[in-house]
Amino acid sequence: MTIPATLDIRPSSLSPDAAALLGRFVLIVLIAGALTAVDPGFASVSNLLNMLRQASLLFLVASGLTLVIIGGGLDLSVGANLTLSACLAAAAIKTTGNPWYGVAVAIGAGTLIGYANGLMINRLQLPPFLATFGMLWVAQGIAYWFMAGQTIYGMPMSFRYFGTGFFLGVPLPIWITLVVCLACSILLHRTTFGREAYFMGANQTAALLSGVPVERRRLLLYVLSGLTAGIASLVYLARLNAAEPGIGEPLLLPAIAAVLVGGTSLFGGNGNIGGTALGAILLTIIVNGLNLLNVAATWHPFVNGAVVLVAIIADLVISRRRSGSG
Amino acid sequence: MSVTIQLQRRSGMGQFLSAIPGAGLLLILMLVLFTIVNPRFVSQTNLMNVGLQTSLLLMLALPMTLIIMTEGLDLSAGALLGLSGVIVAEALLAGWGVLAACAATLAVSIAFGALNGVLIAYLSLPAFVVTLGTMGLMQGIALVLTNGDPVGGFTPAIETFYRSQLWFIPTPIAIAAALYAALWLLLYRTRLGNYVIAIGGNKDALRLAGIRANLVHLAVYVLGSTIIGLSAVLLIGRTNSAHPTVGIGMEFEAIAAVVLGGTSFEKGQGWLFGAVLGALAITVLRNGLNILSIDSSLQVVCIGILLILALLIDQARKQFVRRTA
Amino acid sequence: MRTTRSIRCVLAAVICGTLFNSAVRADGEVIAAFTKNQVDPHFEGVRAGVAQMAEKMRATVKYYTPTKPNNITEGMSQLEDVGVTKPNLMLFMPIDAKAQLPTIKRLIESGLPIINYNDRGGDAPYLSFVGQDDYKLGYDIAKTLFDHLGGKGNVVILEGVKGSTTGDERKRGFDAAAKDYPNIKVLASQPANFQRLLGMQTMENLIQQFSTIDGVIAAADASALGAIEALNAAGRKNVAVVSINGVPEAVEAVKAGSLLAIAEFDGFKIGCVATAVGLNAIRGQSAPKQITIPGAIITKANYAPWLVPYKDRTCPTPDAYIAK
Amino acid sequence: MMHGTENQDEQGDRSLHTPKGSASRAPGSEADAPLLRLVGIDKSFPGVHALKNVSLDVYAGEVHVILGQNGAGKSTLIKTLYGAYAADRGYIEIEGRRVAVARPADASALGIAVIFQEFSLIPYLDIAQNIFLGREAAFSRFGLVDSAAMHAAARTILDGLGLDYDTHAYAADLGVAQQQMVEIAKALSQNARVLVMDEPTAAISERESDRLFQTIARLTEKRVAIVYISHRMKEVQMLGDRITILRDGAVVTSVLRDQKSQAEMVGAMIGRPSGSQLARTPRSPGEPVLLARDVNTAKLSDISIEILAGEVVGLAGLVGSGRTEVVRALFGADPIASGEIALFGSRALATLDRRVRAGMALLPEDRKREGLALPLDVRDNATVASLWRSFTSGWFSPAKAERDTRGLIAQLGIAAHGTRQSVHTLSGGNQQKVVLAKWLAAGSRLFLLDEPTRGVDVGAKAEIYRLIDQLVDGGAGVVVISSELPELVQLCDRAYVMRDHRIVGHLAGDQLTERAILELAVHQ
Repeated sequence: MTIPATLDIRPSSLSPDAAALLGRFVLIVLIAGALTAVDPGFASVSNLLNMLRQASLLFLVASGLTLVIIGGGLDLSVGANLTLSACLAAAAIKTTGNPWYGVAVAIGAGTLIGYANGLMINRLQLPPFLATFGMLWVAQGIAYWFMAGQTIYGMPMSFRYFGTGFFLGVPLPIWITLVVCLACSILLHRTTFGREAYFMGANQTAALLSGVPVERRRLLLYVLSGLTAGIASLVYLARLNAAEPGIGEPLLLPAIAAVLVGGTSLFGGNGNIGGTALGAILLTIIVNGLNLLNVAATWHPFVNGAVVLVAIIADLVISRRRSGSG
Repeated sequence: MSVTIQLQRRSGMGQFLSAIPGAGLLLILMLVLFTIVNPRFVSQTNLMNVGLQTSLLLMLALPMTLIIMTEGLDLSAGALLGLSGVIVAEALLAGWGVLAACAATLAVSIAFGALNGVLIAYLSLPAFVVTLGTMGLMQGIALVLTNGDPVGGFTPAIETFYRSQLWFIPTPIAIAAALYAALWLLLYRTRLGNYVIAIGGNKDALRLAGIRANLVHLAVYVLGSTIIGLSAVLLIGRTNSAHPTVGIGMEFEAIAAVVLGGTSFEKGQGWLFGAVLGALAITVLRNGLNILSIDSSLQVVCIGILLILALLIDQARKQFVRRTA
Repeated sequence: MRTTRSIRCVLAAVICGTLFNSAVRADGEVIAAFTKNQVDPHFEGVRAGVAQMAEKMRATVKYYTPTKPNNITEGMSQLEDVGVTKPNLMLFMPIDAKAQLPTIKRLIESGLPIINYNDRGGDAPYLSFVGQDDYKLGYDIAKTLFDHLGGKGNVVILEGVKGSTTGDERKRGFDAAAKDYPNIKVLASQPANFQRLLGMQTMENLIQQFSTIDGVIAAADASALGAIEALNAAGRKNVAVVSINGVPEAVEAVKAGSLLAIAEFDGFKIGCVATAVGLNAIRGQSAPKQITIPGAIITKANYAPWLVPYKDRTCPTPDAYIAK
Repeated sequence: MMHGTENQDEQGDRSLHTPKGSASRAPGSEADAPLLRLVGIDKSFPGVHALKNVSLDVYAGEVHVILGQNGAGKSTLIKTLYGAYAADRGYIEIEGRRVAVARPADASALGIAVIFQEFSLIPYLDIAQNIFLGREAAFSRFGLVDSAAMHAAARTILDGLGLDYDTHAYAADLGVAQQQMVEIAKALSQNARVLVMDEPTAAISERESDRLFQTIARLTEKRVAIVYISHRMKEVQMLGDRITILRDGAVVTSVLRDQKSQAEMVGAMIGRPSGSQLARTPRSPGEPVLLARDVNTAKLSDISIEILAGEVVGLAGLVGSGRTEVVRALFGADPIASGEIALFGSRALATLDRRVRAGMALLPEDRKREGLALPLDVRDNATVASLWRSFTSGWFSPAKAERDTRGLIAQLGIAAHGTRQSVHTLSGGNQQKVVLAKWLAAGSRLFLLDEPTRGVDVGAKAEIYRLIDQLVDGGAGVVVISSELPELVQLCDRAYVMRDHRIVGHLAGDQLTERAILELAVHQ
């Protein structure tokens, strides 16, 4: 019997995933601690909840994106998808007066766009980057055309509860985030679909030759990305109380950044949803901290860019050291 | 199996036609349609407009072609354009000479190009992520330098330069043409050009041929940044002021132009002239729709559809070629 | 290859259809009306005003708006492109006056009559300027808020787009008013770009930064509405918010009491008057160099007229304002 | 076409019938010092001792053929010579001087050029640019490459090889044979003193081969030393001045041509007198599990195969003869143009994933690229094909997966320290076992094993053999592709032999010998 090329001498050590999550969590706690030292108001429950609520919006857009990226794809259309879904849902709510129609429309539209992405990539064999990039323009354009320069505003209170309401003292968007996060986590780790998604992302050819129905799984991943964009659009709509055709576009790059800062690699096959949640919180807490330290808003893009770079370089160094030792 | 196979020739009319990417076909189609509907479309003024608008997009799309040919991407191009404009403007306002201002921009562009290049070429990090990060850095610096305000009131020489003409050709068009010629020479007539294509095609083979592939890879990013940084002079000439956020989104337009032109994200398959076709297609589409007074919202949809259509045509063309080969 | 051919056919059909749909109907003069984006309902008001007056005066309108909100390069391209189509009249509002001025000058030199409306477009031989006094709007609305606060308290300012005349002039008005009230403390002044989402996010950040905020001055309704959402979410109900514009949504907020007051910056009226002045001018009447439409302060006491949808309002004529 | 066909045939014939040049080619006159010497080269990889004290003398103007089965160490030897690998022990001498070859650039500088089997062409550079990649300086004027001169030089080289390819054609547009010829042209253009060719004729047609042989003759006249690797006995006999036979990483013998007969050489490659057999217990197969009739694909012609339950069927043939393509077509990975495949008695299901669920399994030749997700762990890799089966509800239970994986690790003796070890840290043999584990878990009944023991050490090899026996005893049908003939002969009940993308023979029982396979497989 041969000896394996590597013998991990720390059998009880953390799995790489868990270590990455823990690292990010510790970083968040450190930043939070430092900010509390600067301003005790930071640690107040209301501020923490407020911050989590902000992070939750970012997370919701990034969640489906995380699934797609783990499966070896990319979805640039999430922002535009969110815009269009929100606009259509707002129109549905305004015309029917029934929030549930809005929910149905947003989720339907979001899912449909995701489905179209999946079809383009499967059937027409367009690279994901380009197919979803094209979809970005199309969805954004339809949203402009549909809204015709107007804003749809004044959602019924029953609907606004999604964005502004509290349940057990915690804002509803945070609950929704928890549910989505849990659902994605279960999907990734407790269903066969999730395991196949990781495998596809890590090696698509091997997945295909292992009997994974790659095209069907991929379609589902894009549909899920569309679905979470639809859900996010509802929370945005409820939170903002109005639909404008400009709301989603600025969210795309921050969402991608949240996924990357969360430790999911663009190459696919690794990462997890918890990382994305921590990534969203990390990006939010840093902005929050900058405000607290009275740093001008003009610094935000710089700091966000630096965080992305530091995160990927740190992951690289850690993974090199890991494989270097092995 | 026959011993000699009729090889595809890169020259010759037949090959030329079959090498026209989807963008080329769509471009011809648009030209014909727009001309029929509104003959003013081909008026000298309008062609000049199209030329000027295309030339600016090309300043980004041409270096982007080289970068995409190395299986890379530069999301930070637009942000660098904004930042460079700000630096030129601020330097001029601070009393620097035009050349000194350009030198300052050059230094910053090279530094950021080198940062992108080192992370991508030497550390093998994905270009998408790296340039997403540096995009934030550049945007941030531009905003901090200007406090978010547009910077104006610098020497009118810059605008005069933008509006000037060489013989009968507006300077920006001449510059874009010169850039095209220079990059064409670089890509198709120098060693470095071969190596650029080789990086995307088979970086290991390039290494086996004894070339410092990483250095070439780095050089592509530095070259791209340099061009983008200098083209900021044209942009602030056009707007007579420097806006820190002006370039945001232009990188995507440039990527769209390159992809429309038939350059692929894989294997170093690319075509410099394709970027010209792609940039023209986008500009002509926007210009034509403006001239026909088509609603802005439909313009956005049209760009998306144009992109997907061009990709589909290319796909079909490739399959056709493969079948006949 | 069949795929390719069918794709081309579909494309041709799509483009032909679109073109046919919008083929120029030669009916009276053609007006090219520019607005800055498709997002802010204020510009929908402008377009509605232009449309109503143009219809009344039997002219055709083409609208031009950048696909990306307030995008300066796109705005410049559209200006150049429209110059080629030689409309009979252009209604122009700059995205950035400094940037677009040279192009505008060349268009005017080429014989195109241009009315400048909404934002001041710099020093060019326009037929006329139709707009409002942004400085005064800013000053008046800030004063309204400060009076409401009893002359003292902490306020924050949500500015407009930096570099735009409307934004900068309003800001100047706010600052001038603040100077007149020594006990008013301006805690912060940050750009919200006339946008709702940015208004909300900026406000959320300001809320964390400052424990007591008594008043908010927003340079536009959209930012104010975003700020109100942020304040509500943070449970800060007793903050007085004022803004400028008067789009229906904001007027409803005034009615509901969540918005204290709005300085009327009425896109509808501006659109109507600009169109009328312009058409009259190219039909041979002389045009006044400048028409400044006064802006009312919209409060709970007088909001009703601004709740009427644009299409049901009646265009004012320029005479109503020239007499002044 | 540039040349008349008849004329070419004539030339081809001549080159075949009179392969040897004048007396000046009388090689290795022992008075000469060897041009290139490899002395005591030793190289190990984790788990594999690839080269054992290999010494080799190559004289100017001779063709030195290296013969050996797959896995004998030929490729490793070449890579060491070219500086792609560093030898653990031993050194290289050129003209009696000891030289350091640490990088490919060093080898080039010393005049050593290699034509690798894996192509190193750049897809979107044209033929001329590919030929002179890295050496454009010769055509540079004022920093610009004189394209015309470069194409003219490329033209000359191609003409020398009798190729009328357009030097402006992209490498991406070339067929495999054409790419191979360009690789050859590229190596020739370097004016190398030592030219190494790794199976240069594996992918090219006979006429192109003849051109190549003529070129080789011309080169040897110019005192260039050729190191030539091939399986084709005819070429070996015709070209080789000196023949070195490698087996299991060591030199078995080094002889001059005519000193050994073809049979003796085959015997030396195999390692025992040709025809000897290991004991094979006859099996009693059952029902057909797979039946392919007249299957044609883009790369295969008229493949008809029958596999019964409880038997091992070999698929023999040279590399490139279409073996891998057959199993891919049977598995559903490549589309079929015509023909019929029946699986377990009914028409084969259309898609690959359905065939997998029906019980088909593929162990691909390139396990790293096609068999495993290297960054993922043993558990993920071992369970991926059986998720549908172990977790029919769609819910995944890590605990059950853990149990299953532990069972598989124990059953197959996979040397991993746990189920969560990522597979890229495993040795080749253990990686291969993980791929097998994947299919065992899926309960497959028909195994297509493409080179199951390639890059696997001796211990793991034996275990894989044992496992194949177990599978067959359990009633599974097994197809084995192997380039190692003893392995095929030992494992298989019968074998199909392939040549030129079609099946040229079927051997069973006593007929199934290494010699019989070789005779069918090599070009006659």
